[in-house]
Amino acid sequence: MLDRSLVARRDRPLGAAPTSNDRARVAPAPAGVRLSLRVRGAEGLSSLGLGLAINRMSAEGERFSARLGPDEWLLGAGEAELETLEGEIAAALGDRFRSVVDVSHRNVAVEIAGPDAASALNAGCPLDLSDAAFPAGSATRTLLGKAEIVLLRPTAEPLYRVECWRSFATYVHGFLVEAARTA
Amino acid sequence: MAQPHRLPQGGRVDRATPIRFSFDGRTIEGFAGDTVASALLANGVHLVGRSFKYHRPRGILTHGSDEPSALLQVDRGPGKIDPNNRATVVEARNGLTTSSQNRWPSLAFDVGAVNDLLSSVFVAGFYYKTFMWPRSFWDKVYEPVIRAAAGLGVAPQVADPDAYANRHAHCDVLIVGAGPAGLAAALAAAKSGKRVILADEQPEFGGSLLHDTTATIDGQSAEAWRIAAIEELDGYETVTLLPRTTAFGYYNHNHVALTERVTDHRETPAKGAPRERLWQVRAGEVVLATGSHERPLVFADNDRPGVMLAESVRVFINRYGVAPGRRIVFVTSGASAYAAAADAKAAGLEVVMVDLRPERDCGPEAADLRLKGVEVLTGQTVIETKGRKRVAGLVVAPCANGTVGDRRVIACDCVGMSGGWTPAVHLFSQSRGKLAYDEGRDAFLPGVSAQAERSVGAAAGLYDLATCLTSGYAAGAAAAGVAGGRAFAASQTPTGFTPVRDLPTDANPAKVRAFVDFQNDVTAKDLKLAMREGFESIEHVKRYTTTGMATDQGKTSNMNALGIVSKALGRPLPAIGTTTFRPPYTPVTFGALVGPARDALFDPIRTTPIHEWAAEHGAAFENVALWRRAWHFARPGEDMHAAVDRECRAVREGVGIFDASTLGKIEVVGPDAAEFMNRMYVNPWTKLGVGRCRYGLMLKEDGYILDDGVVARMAEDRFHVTTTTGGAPRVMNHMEDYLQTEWPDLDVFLTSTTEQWAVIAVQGPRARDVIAPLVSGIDLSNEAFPHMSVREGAICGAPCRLFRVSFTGDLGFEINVPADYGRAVWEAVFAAGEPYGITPYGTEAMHVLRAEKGYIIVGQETDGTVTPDDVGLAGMIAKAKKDFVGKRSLARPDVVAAGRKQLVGLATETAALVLDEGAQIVADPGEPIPMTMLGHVTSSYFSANCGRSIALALVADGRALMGRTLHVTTPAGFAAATVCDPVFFDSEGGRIHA
Amino acid sequence: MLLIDCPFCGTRPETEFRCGGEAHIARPTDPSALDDGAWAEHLFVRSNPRGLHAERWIHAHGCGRWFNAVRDTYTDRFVETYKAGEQPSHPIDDARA
Amino acid sequence: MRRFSLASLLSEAVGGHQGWGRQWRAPEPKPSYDVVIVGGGGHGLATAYYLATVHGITNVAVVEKGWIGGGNTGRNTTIIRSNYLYDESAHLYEHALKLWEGLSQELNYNVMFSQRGVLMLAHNIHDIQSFKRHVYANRLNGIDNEWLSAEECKAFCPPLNISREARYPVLGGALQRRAGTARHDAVAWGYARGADARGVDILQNCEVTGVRRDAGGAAIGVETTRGFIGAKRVGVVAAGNTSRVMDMAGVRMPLESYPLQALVSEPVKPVFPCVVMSNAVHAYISQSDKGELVIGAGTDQYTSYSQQGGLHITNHTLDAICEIFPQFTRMRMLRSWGGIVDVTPDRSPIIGRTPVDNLFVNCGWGTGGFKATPGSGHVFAHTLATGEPHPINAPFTLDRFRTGRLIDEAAAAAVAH
Repeated sequence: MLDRSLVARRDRPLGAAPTSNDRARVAPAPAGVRLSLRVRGAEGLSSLGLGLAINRMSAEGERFSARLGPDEWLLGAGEAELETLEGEIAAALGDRFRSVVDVSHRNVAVEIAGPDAASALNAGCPLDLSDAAFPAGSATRTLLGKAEIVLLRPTAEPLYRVECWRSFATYVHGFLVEAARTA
Repeated sequence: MAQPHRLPQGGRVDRATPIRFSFDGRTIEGFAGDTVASALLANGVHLVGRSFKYHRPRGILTHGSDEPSALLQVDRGPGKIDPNNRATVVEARNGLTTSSQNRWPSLAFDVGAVNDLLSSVFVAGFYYKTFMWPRSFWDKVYEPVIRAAAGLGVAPQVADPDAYANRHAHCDVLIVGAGPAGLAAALAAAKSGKRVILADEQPEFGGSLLHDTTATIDGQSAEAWRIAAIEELDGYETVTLLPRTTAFGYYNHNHVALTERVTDHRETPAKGAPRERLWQVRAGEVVLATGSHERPLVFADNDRPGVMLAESVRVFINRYGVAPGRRIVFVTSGASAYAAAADAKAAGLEVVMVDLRPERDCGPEAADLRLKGVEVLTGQTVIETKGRKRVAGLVVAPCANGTVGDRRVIACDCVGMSGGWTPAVHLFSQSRGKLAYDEGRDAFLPGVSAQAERSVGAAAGLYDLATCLTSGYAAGAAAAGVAGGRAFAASQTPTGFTPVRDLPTDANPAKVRAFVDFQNDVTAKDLKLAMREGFESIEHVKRYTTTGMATDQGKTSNMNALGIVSKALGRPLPAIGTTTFRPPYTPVTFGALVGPARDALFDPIRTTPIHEWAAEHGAAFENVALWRRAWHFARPGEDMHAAVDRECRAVREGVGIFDASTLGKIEVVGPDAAEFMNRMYVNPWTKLGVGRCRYGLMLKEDGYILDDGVVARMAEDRFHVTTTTGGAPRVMNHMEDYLQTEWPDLDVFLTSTTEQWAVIAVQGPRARDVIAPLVSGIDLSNEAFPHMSVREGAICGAPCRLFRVSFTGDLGFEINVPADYGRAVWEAVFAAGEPYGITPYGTEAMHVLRAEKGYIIVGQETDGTVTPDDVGLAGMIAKAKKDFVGKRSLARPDVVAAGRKQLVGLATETAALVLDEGAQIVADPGEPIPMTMLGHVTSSYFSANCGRSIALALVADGRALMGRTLHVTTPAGFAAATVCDPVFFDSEGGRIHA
Repeated sequence: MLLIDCPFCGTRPETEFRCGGEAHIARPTDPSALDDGAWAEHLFVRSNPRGLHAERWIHAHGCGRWFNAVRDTYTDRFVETYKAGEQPSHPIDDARA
Repeated sequence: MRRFSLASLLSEAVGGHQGWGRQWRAPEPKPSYDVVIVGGGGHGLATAYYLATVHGITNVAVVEKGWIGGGNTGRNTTIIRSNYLYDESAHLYEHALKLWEGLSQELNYNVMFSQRGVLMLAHNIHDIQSFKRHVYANRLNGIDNEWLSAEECKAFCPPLNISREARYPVLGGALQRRAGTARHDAVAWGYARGADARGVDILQNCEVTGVRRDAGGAAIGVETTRGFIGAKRVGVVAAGNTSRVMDMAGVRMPLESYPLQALVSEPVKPVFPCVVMSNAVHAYISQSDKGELVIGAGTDQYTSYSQQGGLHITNHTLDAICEIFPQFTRMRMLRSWGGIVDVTPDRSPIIGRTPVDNLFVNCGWGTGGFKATPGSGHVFAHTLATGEPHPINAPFTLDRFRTGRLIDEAAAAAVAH
């Protein structure tokens, strides 16, 4: 039996070095837990953000819930919270039919923050990111250049979290760095 | 003397900041704020280029983006050289190197000008009538000569070092054009607090106000009003001001594309700043304040350098402080040129005014100008210009009712001509709005809008300053959804003109060359020839003569061409049609359209968690869809074939390790999951036990194979589906489509887990020995964990789904671990395997190993026209199932008919010969062409394990041809090969169960 | 680039969507009961009108839901969008006539 | 018909070209014709020309709603090649290519057919397999096509970037040297002039509004904006609008109409010696005899009759072009436009009979109809003249969608692993 420490650290695709630019800072976000929750008719429930409107999110610390579609939520939590979160889902949904799939390793997040963050995102994201159209608490799947992303804006700060599939992370990160440079 | 034609005062140029650039090797001095054109004129340079066909000397016709003639090659530094820059648009600055185009050996002495002497032969469409004989001369002589003569400037030769940016933007009101109407619209819209974008192609906002120096608005000078307006707009946080930004495309649903020139005008651009930025604006409402273009007059030799548009003469004087000539003749059929003449006179230049209109049709402007001491001739026509490479005189004659009187030569060094105005309705037309011909204004005006759009000011045919302001303001307010208009008091604008076509002349009409399209050398005579030959639709005329198809896209020529055709055919102008305007309004660099999508950002390169390890261990990679996969691991001194042979042998003899992470994976979850799988795949799934796997085959509804892959049942209501690497998105989409739209009643959800799992295939007789020490919670024995089963447990402490599957035909496992653990587990397995000589292998060895077993690869053995039976997989089809996607199509007559191509093996007569994949197969190599082809080779390799080459092929009725010798194409002719079973290795299949 | 009103997410740019062709062509419940002509008709024949067209779209890079739309194929203007399984508020053929 | 030649051109030059007459007449419609062809594009005009010249049927009208050659004939990127995989397609396009090779002389109209070679780039191993399959199949069909290494591709097309560092490196290419381009408008005009000279009436600004059928259901003519025109046989060759016209006859078609975009750059001195196509990165490019780089973009994803597509299609095309030719980013797009292409389920054309007697159709050429123009007209003329398909178009039936005998070139090139 090999030492468990071999896998104690998660090997994330992007290096840790942040890319600094005063007006749009791009940095990989730390790893965490991500669950894709699919369930129908759960909007009446209040826990886990199930009551959120489509394309809205709630966030507290590392925990967040983003409703990406009528029956789809992306749930996030700190790295050690997988079982806790699964437990909460079970408690909230009982034996209601649902699909819970661990996508913690599928998703990679990059953050972009600063006064030009939205402009930089708009180099590749076709959405209206103004405060009126994409206020604090917005979350949606969309595009960044040629990659699909989930774009999250947890707070009113000009800070966005861009989640993509792991193999697109290099592209997404590179795109944001270039966009921040030329924004 | 430097800048001998710079006026002593006036203009918006910064006389405190001199600049220099070069033109054809000569140093040109100018001031900041000059365009290349204005600086050239300040230095008395009028001859700046040669025309496309006849190589006629050409000068500067206009002052803006409608310029057809003054096109230059511009060198902005290493790698930054490009052709066809309009001198009237390029902002002059230090460090530019400009040169004229389409001339050899020099601009002044151009050999190509011989074409001008042959112009009586080189008429419109002449090339359709000749160059056909002898036939062989076309390829060898005529065409090369024609092509060598074509083109203007020289294409860039090296990769462009500049960067280009892209920006998606949204606003409530987009205003295109910041002339008086646009500024007024912006002021009104901005007040609403809504988001406004105001864009103008010029470096400064103001449009005509920049040179209409005598105008007043609301009691102040136009300049003071302009400055105040811009200041006010700048004060709004909700307003974005975009100078140097051309709206070039108006697409569906108010998607408007603009290109912003960010750094070309700067000597030392900010670090990282892009050369240009493409703005893709989605606007709630659009206000088009795009202005209008002045029309040239059509008379003989109207293309002589020094002949310009009247308003452009005014712009050069007022905006740039440049005298385009010392003795200027204005020729006009309307009022606006009088303002130009008055300003020229005021600047101290000699001026003569020639009005084509009879005295009675001239407004008060004629008398006003006479009062200023200018000679005004009315009721004239223009016969021709005098001079060679610069106009030296204008020949005019009185003309009434078509009768031309005595000629008079007016000596001059510049002509300012005006044939009236054409609203710039390009964007309106692109928006698919309907144009309506307005006889009074002799123009097509915006009619019915197709999108949320309004045209204002000169773009709507409104030329009077106060009207421009009022219409602009009203449109801005309406676009912003707020009530309110306001009136503007402004100085009067001389407006109105009499439409003229080609001017009456006393010369032999067959000899007169009066240019309509300056760049493409299309004359009025050419248009008439086209009509004589039956080209009557304006689109036909355009295509036959090439009028309007030059880099200016006919901005100065379209209305003249239409008018001449209309007059000649005696049909009303709208009956001739107007050309549909297409993007772009002015030419747009490819770079701006590409934006950041270059090099690493052209297309994402998808890599697996094990990619870096493979790179560190000498892997060569191949592209598969967006993925980069390890192809083989050649060691130093090995070529690819040696490496693949070694990798293949290692798997059969010991153990190999392979990165299969790119396989698509879908988690199918729900109480109806098995039923859903039954409908999507040809196979049955209901009875597949939990913990068991099955090879699944999926068809499109047309019955052809879409994809395949191993599917594991993780729980009663949960399947772990795998797909091909390239097929993953396609399969997911296919399944979602049926699930959501055909069977929404099924309780099933799909989640892509392709990237959640790293997949490490450990294959070979020693596979179990290698992984056994690392795995916990799973009994790996053959009995407890047989071939085609799956278990959940842990490896190296990481959770894993361990598959006992094989794509090699040997004992094998596929370890699925969460991706972040992929590399660590891979390294652990690799370390554990070292005692067994574990060998990393790539996709090429994987292909060989599976071909030895006759396993198909979708996309290689199949191509979108192949059924399960064609590849010998009809046995997969669940006979009991009434329906699944594609089933019905398998029963179509030509799908069940004999003669379909079937998968077989091919053994070459020469064992070492590896056939080409894609090689064709015939029965009789002696058959004359066209030959009967029986099929083609789908896969072909040298198999070290078989000690010979092996091939798979699709052959018509192939299964009936076992043992037959067929003939296969090779680069050297046909090679004989025997049809055989597609399984070349371990045909009993025992190894897989070891 | 079209602007499409996803019934779940609101208006979004076309690049987030994939078009699935003509709408309201239900897969037969028993394809084997169809003769070859009828099956080919189901698979391949499309109304392809110049004018109003009911078509399927999926908000692929959004909520991932298939829905339907009525669009004028001459002006490219959308008349309406509605959820899968629903019918347009005005029958297409009437509106087309 | 006044013969075109250098001599006639020179003699006209003396007189200021006053002596040229109409290249085709503008007649009034007759009450009826032996054959009415709906659609005055290249294919329709070629059909009329071959009806007259090959079959001696001259009582023919070509009915065009706008101006001839104004549809896809005048909107395509003019690529001509015949290196198709399947025998059916290969024979059809090779038939056309052979006609192209003598077309200027045959029509006495210089269509500027330029056999500058079409080079199709292979960017991955699948492309290599697929292209070699084409090369071998073409050769056995008597069609020239050859495999080139990356270096040979570069030698044939010097602007090509063959760096191994490229996102999709060029691994080689398939070259058909006899392939090339032609002047699209001239093709329509040349056929019109030739057909007209033999008595065919070309009726422009004449839109078909209905197809009249007799009690037995057979087509007997077309209603048009210039009145009813009787016909013994009606041939519909109305690319982009086939579904609409066939709908008038009550025939529903396996077609969808998509916008297809193309663009040209500003003209530059010769820089691009051939045609280059890249399926993997979705780009094709050549240089016109005027010096413009002619670039084909893709279709939009939705059906439309607007002749207008989205900017993102253009952008993606230029991404691809500049990936293969990075020196072109400073070139400028001069003009872009859209056409409407009819696409069949197998992307191959339908040429032949319809369920309505005396009504024939030639449609579904998708993005590749221009290259087939002479061949298409030739075999369709045969079909209209005899009522039966020419052996070359016999496989291209409407019925193949029922029987499953599809001719799917695109599927044969499908990429998957």
